[in-house]
Amino acid sequence: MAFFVARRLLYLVPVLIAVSLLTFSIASLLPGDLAYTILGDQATPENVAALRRDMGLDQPIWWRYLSWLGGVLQGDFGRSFRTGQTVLQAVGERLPVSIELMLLAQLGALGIGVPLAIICAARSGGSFDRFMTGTAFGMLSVPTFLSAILLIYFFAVELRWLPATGYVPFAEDPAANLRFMVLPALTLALAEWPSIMRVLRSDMIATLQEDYIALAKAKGLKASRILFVHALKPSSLTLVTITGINIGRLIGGAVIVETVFALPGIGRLLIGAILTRDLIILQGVVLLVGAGFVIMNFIVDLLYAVLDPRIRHGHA
Amino acid sequence: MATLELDVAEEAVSQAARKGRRLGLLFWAAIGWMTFVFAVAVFAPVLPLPSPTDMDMLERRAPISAEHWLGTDGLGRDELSRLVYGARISLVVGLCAPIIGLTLGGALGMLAGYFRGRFESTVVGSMDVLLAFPPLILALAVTAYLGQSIFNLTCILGVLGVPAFMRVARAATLTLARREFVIAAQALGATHARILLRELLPNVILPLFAFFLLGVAVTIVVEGSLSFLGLGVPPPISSWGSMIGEGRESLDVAPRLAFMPAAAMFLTVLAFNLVGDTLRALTDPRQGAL
Amino acid sequence: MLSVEDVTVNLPTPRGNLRAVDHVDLTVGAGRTLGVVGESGCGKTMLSRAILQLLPKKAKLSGRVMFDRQDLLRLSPEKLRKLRGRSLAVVFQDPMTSLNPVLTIGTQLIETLQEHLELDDAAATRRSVELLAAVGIPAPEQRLAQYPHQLSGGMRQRVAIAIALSCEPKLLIADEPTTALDVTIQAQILDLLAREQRRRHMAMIIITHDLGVVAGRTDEVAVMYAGRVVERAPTPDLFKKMRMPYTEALLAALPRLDAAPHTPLPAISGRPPDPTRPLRGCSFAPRCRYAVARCQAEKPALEAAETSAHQFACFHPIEAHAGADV
Amino acid sequence: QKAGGSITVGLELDIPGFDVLKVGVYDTAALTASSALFDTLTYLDANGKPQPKLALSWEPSEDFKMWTFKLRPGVKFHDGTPFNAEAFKANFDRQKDPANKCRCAFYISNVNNVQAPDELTLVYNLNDPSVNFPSLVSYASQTNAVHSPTAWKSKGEEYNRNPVGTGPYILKSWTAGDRMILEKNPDYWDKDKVYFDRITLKPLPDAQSRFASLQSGEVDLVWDDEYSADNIQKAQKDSKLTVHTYEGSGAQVYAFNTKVAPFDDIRVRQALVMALDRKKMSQAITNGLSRPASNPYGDGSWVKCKDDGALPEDLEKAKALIKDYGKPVEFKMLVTATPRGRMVGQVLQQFWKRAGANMEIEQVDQATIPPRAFMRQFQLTPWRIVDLADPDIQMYSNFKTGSPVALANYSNPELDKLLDHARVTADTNKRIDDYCAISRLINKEAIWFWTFQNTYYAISTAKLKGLPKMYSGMIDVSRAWKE
Amino acid sequence: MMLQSVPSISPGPLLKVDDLVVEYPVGPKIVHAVSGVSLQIARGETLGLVGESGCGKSTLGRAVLQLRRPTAGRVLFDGQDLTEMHGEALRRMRQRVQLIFQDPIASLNPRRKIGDIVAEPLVIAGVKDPEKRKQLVYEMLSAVGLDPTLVVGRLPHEFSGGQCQRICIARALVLNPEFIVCDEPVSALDVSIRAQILNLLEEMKGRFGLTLLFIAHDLAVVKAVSDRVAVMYLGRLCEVGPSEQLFAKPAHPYTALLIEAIPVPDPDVRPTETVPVGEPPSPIAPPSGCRFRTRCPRADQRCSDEMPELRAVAPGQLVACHHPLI
Ligand SMILES: Nc1ncnc2c1ncn2[C@@H]1O[C@H](COP(=O)(O)OP(=O)(O)OP(=O)(O)O)[C@@H](O)[C@H]1O
Ligand SMILES: Nc1ncnc2c1ncn2[C@@H]1O[C@H](COP(=O)(O)OP(=O)(O)OP(=O)(O)O)[C@@H](O)[C@H]1O
Ligand SMILES: [Mg+2]
Ligand SMILES: [Mg+2]
Repeated sequence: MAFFVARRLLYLVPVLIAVSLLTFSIASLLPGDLAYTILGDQATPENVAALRRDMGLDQPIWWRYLSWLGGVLQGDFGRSFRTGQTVLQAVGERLPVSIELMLLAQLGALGIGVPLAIICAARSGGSFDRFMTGTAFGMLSVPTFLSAILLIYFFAVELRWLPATGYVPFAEDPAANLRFMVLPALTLALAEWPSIMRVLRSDMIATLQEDYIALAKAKGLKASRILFVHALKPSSLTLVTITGINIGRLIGGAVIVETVFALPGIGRLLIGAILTRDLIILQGVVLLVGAGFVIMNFIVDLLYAVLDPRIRHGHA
Repeated sequence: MATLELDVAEEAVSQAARKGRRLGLLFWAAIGWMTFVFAVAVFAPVLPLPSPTDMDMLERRAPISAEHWLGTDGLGRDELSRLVYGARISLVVGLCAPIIGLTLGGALGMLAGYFRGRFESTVVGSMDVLLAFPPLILALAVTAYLGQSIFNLTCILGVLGVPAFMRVARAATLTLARREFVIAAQALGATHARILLRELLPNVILPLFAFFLLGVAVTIVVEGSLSFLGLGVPPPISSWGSMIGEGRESLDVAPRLAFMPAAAMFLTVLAFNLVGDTLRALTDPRQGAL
Repeated sequence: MLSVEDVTVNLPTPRGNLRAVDHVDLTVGAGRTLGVVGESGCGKTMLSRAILQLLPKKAKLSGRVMFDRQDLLRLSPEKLRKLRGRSLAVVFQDPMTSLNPVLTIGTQLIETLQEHLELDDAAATRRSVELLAAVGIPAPEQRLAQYPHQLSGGMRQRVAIAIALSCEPKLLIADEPTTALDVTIQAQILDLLAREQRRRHMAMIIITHDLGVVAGRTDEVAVMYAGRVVERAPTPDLFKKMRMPYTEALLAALPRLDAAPHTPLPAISGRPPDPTRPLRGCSFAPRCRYAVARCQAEKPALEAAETSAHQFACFHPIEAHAGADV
Repeated sequence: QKAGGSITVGLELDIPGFDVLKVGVYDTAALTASSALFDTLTYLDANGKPQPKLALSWEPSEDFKMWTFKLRPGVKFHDGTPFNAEAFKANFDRQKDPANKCRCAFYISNVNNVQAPDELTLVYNLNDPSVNFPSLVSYASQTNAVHSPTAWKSKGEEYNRNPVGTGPYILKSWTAGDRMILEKNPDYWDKDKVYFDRITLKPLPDAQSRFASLQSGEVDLVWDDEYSADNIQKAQKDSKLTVHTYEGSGAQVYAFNTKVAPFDDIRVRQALVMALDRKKMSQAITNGLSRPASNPYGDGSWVKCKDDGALPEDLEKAKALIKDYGKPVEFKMLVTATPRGRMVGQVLQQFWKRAGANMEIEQVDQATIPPRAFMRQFQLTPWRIVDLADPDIQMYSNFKTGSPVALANYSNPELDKLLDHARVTADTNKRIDDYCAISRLINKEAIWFWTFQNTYYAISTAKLKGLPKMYSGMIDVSRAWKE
Repeated sequence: MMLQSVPSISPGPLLKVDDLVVEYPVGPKIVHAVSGVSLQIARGETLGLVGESGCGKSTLGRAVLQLRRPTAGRVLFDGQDLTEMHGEALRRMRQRVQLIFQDPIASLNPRRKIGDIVAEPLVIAGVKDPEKRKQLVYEMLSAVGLDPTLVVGRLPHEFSGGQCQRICIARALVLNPEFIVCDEPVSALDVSIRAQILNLLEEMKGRFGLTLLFIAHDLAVVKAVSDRVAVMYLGRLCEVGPSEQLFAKPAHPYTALLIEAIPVPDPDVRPTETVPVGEPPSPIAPPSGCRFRTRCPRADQRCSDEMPELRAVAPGQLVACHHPLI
């Protein structure tokens, strides 16, 4: 196990370097010169040149990358030129929001998708199955920017059950925090459960045809135990994979949902950094989010091993 | 061996009979809808439709009328015409981007799953990089740098889909490459290329195809989201996704502007999947064997 | 104990209706062993699943399966569930796939015990260890925490048998319990089953195509062909006085240890009819060397031979001793 | 009037910070915060007249090139630092210092220096006469808000997000991207006129959900603009909501790059301007809420022209001009990648298509427009003339030859002369003449064109009272109350 | 070694395996699947290879064909060392040696038509002319008893196990190879299909003068087809000898055990309950010395200290045992 973890950690390094290199080069290629952005109306050629020199923008890109990387290795991710916040501060403030949103959204998506998938698989081809297939694709066709506003109109404006926008940190008031998070998480969950449902359903159908399920029935076990204990676990590898990818993506923020619900998450930080060409923030966030993704991948691999002892014991 | 011949002949007949019977009403409805959408999209320029970009600025969000069958949108353009022209974009993007993912990701995944070793690590690693990299930045960088066009958009969405297709293809190849028929081909002295193309591809394509169908739906929606963020198709071209985005602005006044393109998308995506599922069932040997 | 009366299994398939089991009647008494033999695909497994009510969802089953004076077909699902595993146990064809790969041996054993016998954890664990020891698995305590893939094929098959025996069933159906195993392990497993049967007076159905196993381990044999039972007899009678040409052909096709190498085997030519398009006449007729016009046109019914225990379905039965010189 | 309670304000943007050296310019969101955190020398009353705030009185010199302010005694910053002329001068010098390269320096280019002859006297020395100077310093912008010098020195990098002023509210807490909580300053010099105990400012970037938040009662006031015309009109009909409007000066404008084809030809530029039907356009994008503009000053400005030289709306003429030009007219226009940016772009495109010109929309994010404009990498770009009390600063920089913001790349000695003259003239009427001449010249040359005048909107619950006029679009809730 | 004493039908062995070792890495551990096996097969001869499940029979067969590269040892085919061959040379050599897989259905690509599958070796061998290919494929399919016109256009799943096996054989034979490894071609099939296939192989042997390595764990089957039989246990050869002789007088205790455990298809011969012989040891940590010693009734200290070498005990019969039965 230690071997496994160590190898994974080693793997993290090249991936993160590649991610940061990619970000750095892409960000440097983005049109819109930072010096012009900062100087604005003051952007005379001399001022621009002077500022570029001060900020080191006149250095070759590889040099800038290396000096940035050097800072990162010493734990200094840099500061935003705009807000003066350090990257760690900025990410530290927003990461809990994104993580909470991601967790709740996944819980919601799994909470809707998994039971439905199990029921559909148990009655595949039946009318319920067909109906849910239709519903799933219906849901898939509603973009989050639309479902978000519909949910707001319905639950916040009409029913007044839940707040429309905003956020309260969990530490401050857990109940209020949850009230604020319900709608955004639901929006994401609604967009995600269809694929979870489809994937798990088809894996479950395959599993339910296995001999060991027939044996479980022959043993006289209850249907619920057969479905949830005997069938779900061996069917969930793909599910775990896509959930892992989704989670990885959501750590990087859900820009649209965060914007519509005004959540101070990583997504808005990231898009804000892109729009203002705040490269230091952009770089730092991408690196940290990338690390998050790789760690998520790592957890997914561990989960594989938990779910399937054959993987755990090294049988291919 | 007389009986054998008899059996075989009989089976051939039953097979033909089977195809006709299996496809239900739903399948034909789905085929009908798909044909309709495709035809309308292809022949849009010759259909008697008003221009999708001509505005009647004083007639915004006009209700359904003889002149505008589905009313007008927020800028007074004919909604029906925009839906029809939007179908062209959504179909092109929704089909081409997953095709890019399918071919690129499929090829990489197959090669990685077949050759294993360092090549596999490299492919998986670079896909992880792509996944770990925020897609929005890629989209922004490409549109900002190469300009906004349907081609670029399709490429971005295609590239973003590559890792997922790669995973699916690799997973399938990994199990298939151990199967006896692949070893049998090796035993016959087949080259790697031949094994990949003749033995593995026909088998890997199935799960990939299933994934592709889901990908079509996701891509059409993601295109909408990118349009919403200003990274989608350049205006005044319409796509279903961008129309939903525009319709969102008048949700209060004319909700149909958001819901009609969503419904078109839903029906199309559903039709694709129904047809895909049915075709898959028909060509799946295991189902046929029962 | 068990009587199968006029059981028919129809499977709707894309190619048409597939009659996997065709009007089968069987009985097994307590303490007795019935062997079922027949060509691959003739419906042996389907028959066993029909008895257990474990057919594929779309399958249509008719007839009566009387077990302990209850008709299993008409039992409520809940009652059936209580019966399965408790009084009616099964060992499936393939030991490699019939254990859940992601659950430990212990879990799979204990859950059955707890489901039916309402034992507490400690008691169930104790009983599981006993069971594993009884089927001859060394170090049973450690095995409980292991997963199926950590055991060899023979051990897996024995675990499956342990599960089947765990609640001391009245009837055990073993579907090709040893096909995948080599002869030494096969012998061990069959010995084990025989011991258990003797100890508890359990009824047993062994499905196999190894006629050696049938000869040594069963009291009675049913020969199936294309979904039908074509001959039923006490084991010695079948080998000595078979009446059905198919049985004869089956026995003749067996390679003999005492024959010289390179002796050609009298194989049955052709193959069984497509189960989706049953023949009008005897289903073996196209391959039968005795077949006449009547065989093509009319289906022979199962008739008693000299004793009521020996039945066969053929218009031209082989006269006693015709092919039996084993 | 009820003291106490709190207000939650939904703003469009996330405030980056308050340190002028960092943020350069305060946006609409920052202005709402800064009007509560900071004080300015003066404020404008309901009639637009400057009234004392930190300054008790003021006096111009003869030539309006020197203004002397007497400061309010006994005022302290939130951190206890006393407010005095020295502190004010420190603020000014910090912005003016060339070493700091502050973007804000642009807005004080007319001020040569500030002197603090004594504790409570402040002297502004201007380069050019300014008659309206006390009005210009009323607006709580980056240049006028007074920060505590000790705070910015001691906090360094952190000052940006920990601003300290003399204003009626003190920054209590601020979560980036989320809430900024301001609490009433108990030591405020004018605390009797400050009612809310607490102000919460939230960035709500999405217009639809921002309005929904107001409807659902989570916020009491939201920033808005005419592009959410549906919401504004809905609110106008809703007795539970009040729509606050201010018709400001300035306009939404567009600049042609006259150095590149096809805009190097005046016929093309004129044709495009004449092809516009602003009324229809207003109808199409804002349900008619937008007020057409024919000059850069607007109804809210004191510059009122009998003849601003606006080109007539004449599609036929436009077609003729384009035909006359001979070559096909094809160009790209920069458009912000927002729903409203796309909407305006498409409408303009439609007008020009009718005139026979082919415009392609180039969507870029907001941050790309200024650098591209300054580098002149565009053919046609949107711009804005913001609402300032005096047109000089913007007109001069927008049209004077050689200014970085003279986006049209257009040089005309006569225009330069007029701009210079208007700048140094003290007499308002003469200046009006100059500005009208400038307007006529620009309109005739069609180097820039204007579509709509600036109108500012805020929507609040009907209970909210005492909201001052939104001069320059600034929503100041620091002296409002709820009934 | 003592190979000179093995009788061969034609001068010079066609295949000579020298001290072959094959290992599979499993995680950090190593499975010793084949450990030092030497044997040779003469032209036109059939060597039967038996042994319990998992003892390395398939691995040996595959290593001979270089489908699994051996860890050590040499495989001389017609004088050429296959282990030294790579790339193009190996591909060309593969046209002369073929493999019939253990599981016929799995070894056919479920998505390719039978015609393409059988023509595949021809395409690979560079037979460009489609007409020629078609002709060869048709001939071969007829030779294995399938009607080419009805078969070529269909997919494998439309065929029964026996038919698939024949298709595999057709594929293996279409290039007229000199040597075929048949890996348990019949163990999963029922008696009648088994007989068909065994007959077919015999017939092919007569027609084409094939040399066969015939792997199985059914001893009766092995005896029916082989000239000589080799017995494997846990990766090592324990006995080699002419089949009649070996079955009549096994020299190795394991061979004896195997033969004893064969169920006899005769109801009069009731199986004796054998003493439990214990679990086969794991190939990951094989016992020292003689690998069979853990289950051998005759084992003593020497067996665990010293690895027995193959030595002749009778003409043509070699055994690796310190205490042979003869
Ligand atoms: N799920 C199913 N759907 C449709 N047909 C099936 C299904 N399972 C089995 N069959 C068919 O039913 C028939 C009987 O199958 P069954 O499994 O009972 O044969 P068997 O006698 O057990 O064969 P074997 O010896 O190979 O195990 C076969 O023709 C088979 O193809
Ligand atoms: N790819 C592999 N990776 C790891 N171990 C393997 C692999 N293939 C086979 N083995 C192991 O090698 C040993 C020999 O396997 P092999 O398949 O050669 O046995 P066999 O004699 O053919 O058995 P069977 O009669 O069941 O076919 C077994 O212990 C098996 O578990
Ligand atoms: Mg079976
Ligand atoms: Mg094998």
